Amino acid sequence: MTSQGPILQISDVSLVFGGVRALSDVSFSVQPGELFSIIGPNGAGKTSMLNCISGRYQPTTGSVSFKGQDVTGLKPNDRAELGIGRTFQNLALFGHMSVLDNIMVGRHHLLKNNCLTGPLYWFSGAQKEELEHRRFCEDVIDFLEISHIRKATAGTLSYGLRKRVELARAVALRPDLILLDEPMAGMNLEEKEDMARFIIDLNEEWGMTVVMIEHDMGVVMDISNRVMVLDFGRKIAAGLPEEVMANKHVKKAYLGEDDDATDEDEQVA
Amino acid sequence: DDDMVFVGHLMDITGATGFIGKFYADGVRDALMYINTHGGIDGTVLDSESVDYAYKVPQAIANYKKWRSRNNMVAMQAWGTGDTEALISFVAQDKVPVYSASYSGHLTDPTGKNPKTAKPAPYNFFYGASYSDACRALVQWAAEDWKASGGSGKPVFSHIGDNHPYPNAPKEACAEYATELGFDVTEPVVVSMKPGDFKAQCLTIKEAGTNYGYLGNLGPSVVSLVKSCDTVGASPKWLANIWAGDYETLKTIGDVENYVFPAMTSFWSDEGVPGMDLVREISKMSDSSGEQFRTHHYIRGICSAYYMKEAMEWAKANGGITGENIKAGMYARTDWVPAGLEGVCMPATWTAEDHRGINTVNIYNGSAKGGEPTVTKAATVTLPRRDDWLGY
Amino acid sequence: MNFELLFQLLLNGLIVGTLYGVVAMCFVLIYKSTQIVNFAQGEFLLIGAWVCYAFLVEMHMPFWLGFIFTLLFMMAFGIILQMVVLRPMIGEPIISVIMVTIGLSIFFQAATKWIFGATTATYPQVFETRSVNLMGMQIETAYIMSFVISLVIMAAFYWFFKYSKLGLAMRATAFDQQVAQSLGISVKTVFAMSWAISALVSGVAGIVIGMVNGVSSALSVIGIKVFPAVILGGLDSIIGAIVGGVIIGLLENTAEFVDGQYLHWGNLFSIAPFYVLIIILCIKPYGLFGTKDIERI
Amino acid sequence: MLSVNNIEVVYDEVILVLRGVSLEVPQGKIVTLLGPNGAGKSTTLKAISGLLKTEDGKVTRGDINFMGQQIANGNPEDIVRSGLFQVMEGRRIIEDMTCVENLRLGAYTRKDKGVKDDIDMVFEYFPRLRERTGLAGYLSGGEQQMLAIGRALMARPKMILLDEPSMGLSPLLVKEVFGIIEKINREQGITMLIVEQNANFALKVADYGYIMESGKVVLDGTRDELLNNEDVKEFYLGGGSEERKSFKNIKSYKRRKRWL
Amino acid sequence: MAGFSMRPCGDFRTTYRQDTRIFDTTFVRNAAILGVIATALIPFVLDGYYVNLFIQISYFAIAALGLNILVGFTGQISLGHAAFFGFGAFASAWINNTTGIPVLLSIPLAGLMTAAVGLLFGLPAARIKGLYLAIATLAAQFILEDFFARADWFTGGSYGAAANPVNVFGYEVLDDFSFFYVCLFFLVIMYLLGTNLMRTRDGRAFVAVRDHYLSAEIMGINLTKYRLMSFAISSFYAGIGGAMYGHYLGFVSAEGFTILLSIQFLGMIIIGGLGSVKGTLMGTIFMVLLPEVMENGVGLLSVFDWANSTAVTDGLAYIKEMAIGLAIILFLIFEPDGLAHRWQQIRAYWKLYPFSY
Ligand SMILES: Nc1ncnc2c1ncn2[C@@H]1O[C@H](COP(=O)(O)OP(=O)(O)OP(=O)(O)O)[C@@H](O)[C@H]1O
Ligand SMILES: Nc1ncnc2c1ncn2[C@@H]1O[C@H](COP(=O)(O)OP(=O)(O)OP(=O)(O)O)[C@@H](O)[C@H]1O
Ligand SMILES: CC(C)C[C@H](N)C(=O)O
Ligand SMILES: [Mg+2]
Ligand SMILES: [Mg+2]
Repeated sequence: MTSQGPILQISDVSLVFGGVRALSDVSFSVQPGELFSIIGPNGAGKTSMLNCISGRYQPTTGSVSFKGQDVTGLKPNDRAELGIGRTFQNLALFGHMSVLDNIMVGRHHLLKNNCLTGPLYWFSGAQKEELEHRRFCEDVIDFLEISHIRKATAGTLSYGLRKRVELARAVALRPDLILLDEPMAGMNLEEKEDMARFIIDLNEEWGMTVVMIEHDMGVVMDISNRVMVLDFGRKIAAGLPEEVMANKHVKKAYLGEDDDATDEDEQVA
Repeated sequence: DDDMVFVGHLMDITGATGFIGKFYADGVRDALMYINTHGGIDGTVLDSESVDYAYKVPQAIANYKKWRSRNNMVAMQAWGTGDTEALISFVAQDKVPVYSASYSGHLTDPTGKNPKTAKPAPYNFFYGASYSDACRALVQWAAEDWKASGGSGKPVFSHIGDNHPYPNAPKEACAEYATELGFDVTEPVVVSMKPGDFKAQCLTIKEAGTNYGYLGNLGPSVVSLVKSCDTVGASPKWLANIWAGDYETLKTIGDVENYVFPAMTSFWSDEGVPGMDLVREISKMSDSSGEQFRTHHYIRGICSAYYMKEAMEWAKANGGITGENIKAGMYARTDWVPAGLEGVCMPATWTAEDHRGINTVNIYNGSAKGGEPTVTKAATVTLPRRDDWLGY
Repeated sequence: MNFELLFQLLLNGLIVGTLYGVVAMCFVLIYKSTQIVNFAQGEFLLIGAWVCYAFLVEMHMPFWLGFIFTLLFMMAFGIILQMVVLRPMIGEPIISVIMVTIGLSIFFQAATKWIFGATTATYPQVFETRSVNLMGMQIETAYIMSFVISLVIMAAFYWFFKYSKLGLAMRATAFDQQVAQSLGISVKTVFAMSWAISALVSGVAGIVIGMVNGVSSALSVIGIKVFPAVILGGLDSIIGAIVGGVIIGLLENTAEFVDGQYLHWGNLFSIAPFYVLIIILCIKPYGLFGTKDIERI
Repeated sequence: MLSVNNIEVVYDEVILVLRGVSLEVPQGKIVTLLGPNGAGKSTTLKAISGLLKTEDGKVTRGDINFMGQQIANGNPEDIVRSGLFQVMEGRRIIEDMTCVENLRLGAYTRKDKGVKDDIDMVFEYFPRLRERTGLAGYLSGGEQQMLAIGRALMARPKMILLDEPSMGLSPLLVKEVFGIIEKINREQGITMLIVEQNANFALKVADYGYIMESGKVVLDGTRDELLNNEDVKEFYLGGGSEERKSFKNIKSYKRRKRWL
Repeated sequence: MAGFSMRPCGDFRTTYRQDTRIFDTTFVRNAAILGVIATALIPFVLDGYYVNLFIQISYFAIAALGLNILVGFTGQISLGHAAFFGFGAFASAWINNTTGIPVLLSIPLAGLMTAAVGLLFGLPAARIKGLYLAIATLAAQFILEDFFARADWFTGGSYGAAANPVNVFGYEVLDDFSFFYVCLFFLVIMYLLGTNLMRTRDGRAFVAVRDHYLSAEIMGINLTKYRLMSFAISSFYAGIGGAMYGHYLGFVSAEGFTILLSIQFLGMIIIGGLGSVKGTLMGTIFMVLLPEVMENGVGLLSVFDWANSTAVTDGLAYIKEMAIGLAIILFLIFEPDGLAHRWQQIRAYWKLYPFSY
């Protein structure tokens, strides 16, 4: 890994679906250890951007490179192995598995046993390996404070808990870059605070680089190092949170506030 | 009533071959019942159970095992290819003679003399000419018919049937004999066992100029085929296999001529056959009016049961009714007809080396042009017991 | 190469293919509105064929009357079946419902054999002539009838799903029963309607097949036989069903030509559609007209 | 208009989720239901709208009364016809249909002719949707949320249950959506029960609020009562009346409020 | 929050090892071992009929487990399982007949051969999903059936192939009594292997692919690889089951492996419970015993005189068939999630007893 260069480099990425231009020539880079946020109105192309990074979509033009390596043509599973993990805006848990198993799936690429050694559980070392990784998953579970639901079936959980399990699953990958798509959606203030705390910890203690999409400006302002704003697939601003918030275009297209003061009042109410 | 022996009867009434299996099963059932109400096997009561296995092999085996372990079965009446084949080794091991309605040639080779026999079947018997022999008889008749009707050149013969054990049973044997008799044998025409629209195949048959088409399939499929062929104007003389040749089939097809098929018993409507009185009595077991029409399959079922009965009688007189003795009983006589069924069943002979019970086939010509079907006897063919035909 | 034979075979394929198309349409109808693949489809045909037979032969009705009565009967049958068996399954896993249709097929297979007998029966002469000459090829009159009917049905359904409110409701139900319910759609009504319509169309197809091949319980295999047609056209496309049916019909007949004239493998007629099916699916995973799943996260 | 009396809900015959929840929604008012994840808010809404059934859930005790009718364990479609419409959590639009088709479906229970005009009305509210002519499944998360709300408007019900309407919407739209909610309530007199995480907005439009936790209602009161409750302030609205706390400086161990 | 952990109070696990055990309490494990021992005693206490039923259950159950891995765990519906089952039967007979490799070894070898064939027919699964894939497997069913009827060198053509009895250390297992133990051995082994597979990495990957293949891919799971692998493993089980079937009957004929059997396999796993190893066994028992129970039920009527006339017995035969269909329908109406699910509920209920929730 090149320690100096950016961990993620997006160059001139465009994405077209039929008539819709979801992204137009977007470029940006994320430095190792950064907490980078993407904001923008609905349908601006934020999720599409994450999809390009994680490999779900192939950009129509442009390239994505990760840790200095061009990963544009790579399949999502290969990118996961390189160290890109993510959560989803519309929950994508394995609904019929227990929470624990969901998280264990995150360990997939780190496990060695396979369909030949797995069945010979006791004799092939599969058991030992499973238990080792289980230990790590338990750490993640403790960290995200979901130990009370560890055996629950993921599909029966409430929305907020599922979001948390998704985060746990992505963390279990032990990625270098973690992509979070609206992690705070459907949470109340208290839970947002928890979530913010987890993200900061992941970033600072666990050393993961974070790219986050979020609509809660309070959170974005407080915890991110840098913010990029997309609108209609175009990058309209980027920089420190305060700078971006002050940007006229951003205010108009996204925040929809003409006078800050009244809104702040309402927020506190 | 301690003096009882158990005979199992596997029948298919509701399964894939139920439409024809029912006729045969009724014959066997009525015969067994009649035997019991008329003194059993020299006083020994036949305890029998008729089970509909719906043409499913696992069910057949389960029943077989049940009868073996619970009822101490000494002999069995069975039906289809699948179950008969599956049971070959079990019955040989348990020494239970099986009388089935599966007339596959290879079941006639009890010792595996013919190199083509994959597996000797020492405990399998059936009453009737094997499928191969029946087909041979048909082509032998066809060869003469071709001459008689003034045909010139080589007659064209086609095997028409599905690529399944049943239609395939006589495929090669029959084609070989046809070639031997100077037929021009076409590639077999494959037609599904399930009914459908067969005009495509009929066009092929028409194109090939087939004069004699052997129908290897059964009921519904044959009906569809003959009707389809009629539509496109392909009308060879049909040589039907035994299960596809009867009044019922003719009636359903309607509008057909030259529908030739073999039979190994007399017909229900035949006059002056001494054994028919007994058949009519047996028929009353399930139809007290005695009016119901019975197919020749029904009558063949009776023959099958009666050969077993007489072999049991022999066994009883010679050391007790056991599977082994019944088998020996089958070999005890030559050219025999069960008492009371003279003229109905044909004289048959089984030996320890050769289970080809009969080698004579009656050939009938059916027609249903314009209304009621008519069937006329065309010939009686007696085939030589060639060694290379044993088990094949 | 024997062009005349090939031509006749292709013509035959086209005509028989539309019949496959009609049967395929019955599948599509059920699938489009309930996501269920009806394994009892063959038995539906069978029931239609037998009931019409009973009206014509046992009750000596004139054909058109018997035909209409059969359709009414089939509609009632579909609704009652839905009420008794399929309604309790609403909201249950689709695969369980599919298994239920397998249970139904076992049940009706035995029931029809019991009621109508196991042997084959033939319809009385319905049309003036049994077949008409079409470009040198004899075609059963019944096929011509099915050809016309299928076109009408197809047009009607196309409109129905695209524009009618009930059609929309059916599609919504197929997508997600829970959501449909939350919109006030009565899943029961949708189910009842779609089973009734499918049974009705099956009745038409059953009568045609019965007229051509005779009625016997083995006739129900056509239910499985048209699967390739359904898939080829795309599971949820009405037009696809017809196109798929015609393609299968043509394929079968071409296979018969190649096989009968050149290859002599036997059985290519019934097996070729399956090879082609796999190949086409590998190129177009949703058949020719099927809608793609939305793969978005 | 709607009253829920002491209901108990069990999933899958064994999992007890609601343990005696009661609430009251008066005609023409907006009531909000707040609570942490997994408290049973969505379950309460599903119990009211009858959708519980489709998830193997059942109201095992208590009753639910909507405009004088018992609707506990009733059929969802009958409940909708009686004028009670739920916007489900997680958008749940029909992905393989277009926006317009989705909207038309929203009006499924309506018999009048105004459907066309109402579609235009929805497009007025959410102009973005007008341009999206493809299948709804390809819409962005927020666009789908707009569509889901629009679909509810199409039904012109007497009462709407909204499950987290602001989820995934941009700040601008959140404001608009709540504006729309208030407007509809005011103009059309539609009663609302809103489950919401964004307590600030929810309490701004609501007349009355309930707070749920672990399957029970732990606190309820009028808007002003709740806005002035210290605990609510701290845990739902973001700090007392002082400066808003920064998310950055949250201590790893912090006091948690549990009413139970 | 509702009780998520449905373990008896006081049963706390102290190590992860304890937590990953197949049987969640010692009691259950001992009960299972006892169950196997009790089963082993069947031939001594019950007659040949039951022994045969057990043998049927065991080879079907092994094959059905394979199907459940494919359908229940990986979410790819297959309508061609009977063909793979049949392929295993032919393959084992062929290996043993042509090379003389002992049957006990040719059975797993046949499993491997079938796995290879399964892999081949699984190839479309890389692109095709859902019901489209189901129909592609239906094509596999018909293509293989056709192959069986055609490949004389391998299957003996439509006539079929002879299969030798199992031979254990020079002792020919001819009777059911001994074959029973061969079956029990294979059954226990295959189920243990299956259970282990499902609780380790690749098993989880299967379920992940089933539940949400898009996110599974992003979690690092290679979809194509796992879709194919699932076909291979499923066919492996089918092959083993089929091989046992072949050697039990001593004769293999193409007739037995039709779409009807494929559907029956599906019935076993749906009734048992998709995605449940235990359920597979329960479902197989259900499907094998159903016709027998119906048969015996009909048999009971024969004590009445009226039930012995041909007309009535024929009617009963149809009623029996109808009852089989009806039993499946009723079962699914009342237990749409399968036996395994009900079993879970019963256990949950008793653990929480006397508090009903
Ligand atoms: N697979 C696809 N096919 C067609 N259009 C698509 C596809 N994926 C995304 N789009 C379109 O691209 C645009 C951007 O979508 P995207 O999901 O990236 O938005 P977003 O910024 O995440 O919005 P939100 O905040 O609402 O989630 C949308 O208009 C959407 O309709
Ligand atoms: N179908 C189900 N089967 C079993 N348990 C369920 C089911 N649905 C929900 N639950 C459980 O019921 C509890 C309440 O869930 P509910 O969805 O009502 O919470 P919520 O208050 O809406 O939470 P959130 O704010 O996260 O959406 C949760 O513990 C959840 O796990
Ligand atoms: C009609 C047949 C298919 C049954 C016949 N007894 C057989 O050989 O199998
Ligand atoms: Mg998004
Ligand atoms: Mg919720």
